[in-house]
Order: sequence, then structure tokens, then C-alpha cells
Amino acid sequence: MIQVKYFGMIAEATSKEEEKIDVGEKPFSEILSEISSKYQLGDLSYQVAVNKKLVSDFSKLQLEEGDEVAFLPPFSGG
Amino acid sequence: MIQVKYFGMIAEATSKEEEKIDVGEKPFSEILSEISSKYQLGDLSYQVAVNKKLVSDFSKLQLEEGDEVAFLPPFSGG
Amino acid sequence: MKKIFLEGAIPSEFIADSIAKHQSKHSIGAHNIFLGQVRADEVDGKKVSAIEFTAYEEMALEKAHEIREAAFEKFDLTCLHIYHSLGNVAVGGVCIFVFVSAPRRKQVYEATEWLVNQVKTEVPIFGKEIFENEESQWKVNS
Amino acid sequence: MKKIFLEGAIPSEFIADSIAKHQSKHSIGAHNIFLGQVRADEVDGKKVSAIEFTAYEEMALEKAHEIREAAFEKFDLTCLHIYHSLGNVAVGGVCIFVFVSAPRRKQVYEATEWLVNQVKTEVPIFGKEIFENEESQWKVNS
Repeated sequence: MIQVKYFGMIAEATSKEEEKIDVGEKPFSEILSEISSKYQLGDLSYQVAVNKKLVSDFSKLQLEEGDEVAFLPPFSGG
Repeated sequence: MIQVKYFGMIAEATSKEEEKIDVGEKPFSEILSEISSKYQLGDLSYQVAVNKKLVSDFSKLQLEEGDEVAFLPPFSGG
Repeated sequence: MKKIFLEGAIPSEFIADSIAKHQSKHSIGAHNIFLGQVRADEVDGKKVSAIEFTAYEEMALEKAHEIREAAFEKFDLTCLHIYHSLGNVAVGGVCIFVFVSAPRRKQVYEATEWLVNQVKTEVPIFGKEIFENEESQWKVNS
Repeated sequence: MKKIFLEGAIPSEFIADSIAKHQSKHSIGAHNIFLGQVRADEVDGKKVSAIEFTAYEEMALEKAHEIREAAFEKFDLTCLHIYHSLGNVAVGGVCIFVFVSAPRRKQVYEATEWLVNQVKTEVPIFGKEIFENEESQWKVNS
């Protein structure tokens, strides 16, 4: 199981702030596209962080039990 | 009569903050050198303001009754 | 990890306190402070009445920590503080407070500007502009 | 002519008050504040304990007025304030407070820096550093 967190306009689209997902052996990119289609995030702009670090190369990443994945729309603090 | 004001280290050298001086028809440059020699200001760095404006060209200036002349050492506010 | 979030607008007394606390540091000669204040912007005839801030708090604290370290590398500073609001900040309220102190003034302006820009672009904080008619839109940083 | 001088150190409450007063101006999005604080510099083994400020006050007010006008020409500002101490300011005390407000942040840092430099070079204020042993020397701006 991994922890998935949604923020800002992404949390509005998913109507939830977090959820646990069972990912088994699936590659990360597949998990991301499943979430994206489930909640129709296709038109939204976002970055993905794993364990609080932004990820740019999804292909190299294999999630582990307990990882925290966050969907982050453009930052707009200040 | 004109009003002469001294500030900062110039006021320390003159031991006074202001005085009235009778200048008659004397040119401005002559008044300045009289004051400078009287108080031995020769080694000190200063600018002169007439009626609150810094003066750069002394030759063109003729003082009038009631003018205010100020001896200003380098500014060091802030 | 230093705390950066405050609930609601940052009060002017909080800012005064931070200033007063630095008066015992006698190597400091210059402070520079940036405050971001919520503006009553108008969008299509609707007026902003507040911004609602949320954040990925744990990541934001880590990022703020990295930014602090980088700032101390980059500029000759004695200390620096970053604070940001969470939750609702009405127009006129201060939502970001960046405070830079150094022996001399030369670098404090640039350091403040750099820090504010880093917070805006690198820290996962999300602002939602609430209009007077209760509609809202997600804030976009320029 | 706006008043710029305060007797003694500028209290943090005074700064907080100035900030609070701007919270009703809803076109403002960014404030930048510069504070100069008296440093315990060491010169030939003697430590500065205070700076004693005097000024040619009438000329200083005229100059500050000119600087204000020039700043509003040069930068896109909503308001700006300049305050400077007269008399004795002990180490750790704030002796200059420059406060710039604008709709957006872009120019506030540069405007603050420019204003502080103008005050230091153009306004007839004279600082005398008082050492702990009661000797003194005239401050030189760098």
C-alpha cells in the first residue's frame, strides 16, 4: 500500500485529500496514469512528488510499501 | 547680517553651532575663507549650503541680508 | 526543521516581536523585510475578498530548510526567517513575511528578493482567491 | 513637509504601527522595509556603544521631500516612508527605517535600496560613534 495525497485544484478534482492505494508490482508510470484517468486529471497541470521530493524521471522509479506520493498543482504561495 | 550654522565635526572645531556675521559687500568666497582661517577648518572636509541648498560655484553667489549659510561635514546618516 | 506556517494573517505584532528579538544581536547592521499583502484584485468585475492557503506542509518545511541553507551559502547573512500563512487571509492581511539580517546592507535587498522568489516557486503552497460573491479561483503566481 | 526624525531609537512598536496602518490600503500587494541597526563595531580595540545623531533638520526635511518625489517618479510605488533617529541610539537600536509599498513586488527591493542610499548620501545627518570608554569618532559612511 502507498499513501497518495492530493492538493489544491487536484484535491478538488479528486474530491479527496488522500487515499491509500494497493500498487503491487505495477510500475510507477502505470499507477500515475490509472489515477489520472480515474479522476480525469488530464487537463490539469501538476507535478508529482515521492516522499516529498519532486520526481522528473518516472521510468526509473519503483515504489515501495509505505511510500508517499503527492499530486501538486502549480505552487502559488506568497 | 547672515546666519552661519556649523554641524558635526565642524561644530566641534568652531565650538559653536551658529553665529551671526556682518558681511557687508564682501564676496562670498572671501567670507568663507575668513571663517575657515578663523576656526582652522583647512584640514577638514565640508560642503557649504546657502539657504539649505548645496553650493558648488561660490564665485557667482552674492549673499543677502538674512541668508543662512551652513558648514556641513560629510553626511553619515543611516 | 524550523516552523514556517502561521494560521491566518501574520499580525504586525508578530513582525514587531521578530524585529525586537534581533536587537540583542550586535553584529547586525541591516535588516530587510518583505511582506506580501492580500490585494483586492478585480477579475471580470468580481473582487477578491480573501485568499485561502493550503500546503503540503511536511514537504514545504523541507523545502524551506533547503532554501535557508542555500541562502546562507549564497549571501553573507547573520540570520533569516520565512513565515507563511495557512488558511484564510482577508484583503489587507499579510500572508508572507521574509526577514533577512546581515552585518552590512549591501546584500540584504537581493537576498530578500531571492528568498521571496524561491518561496513562491519552490515551496508547495496553494492559494485560492475567494471573491466577494463567494466564487473562487486558484491563484496563479506571476 | 513630512516629518522624518524621531528622538532616539525607532521602537519596533512604531514599525508595527506603520505596517498595520497600511492594511486598509487594498491596492498594496508588497511591502519592503529596511532597518539600519547600530552595530557594536570594534575600532583599535575600542567597542562602539552608541551613535549620537545630529542633523541640519530643515535642510534634511527638504532633501527627504525631494528624494520622495524622485522615488515616485522612478518606481511604481503606492507609498513610502522614511524615518531617522536623532540623538543617542545604543547598539542594537534601529536608527533608520525605510518603508516602501507597491501593488506588486517587482520594484520594491530596488526602490528600498535606492532610498536608503539616497538618505545616506544626500541628507545632512551626522553620526558620531561613541565608544564604551567614552571616546568618540565621527562616523564615515561607506
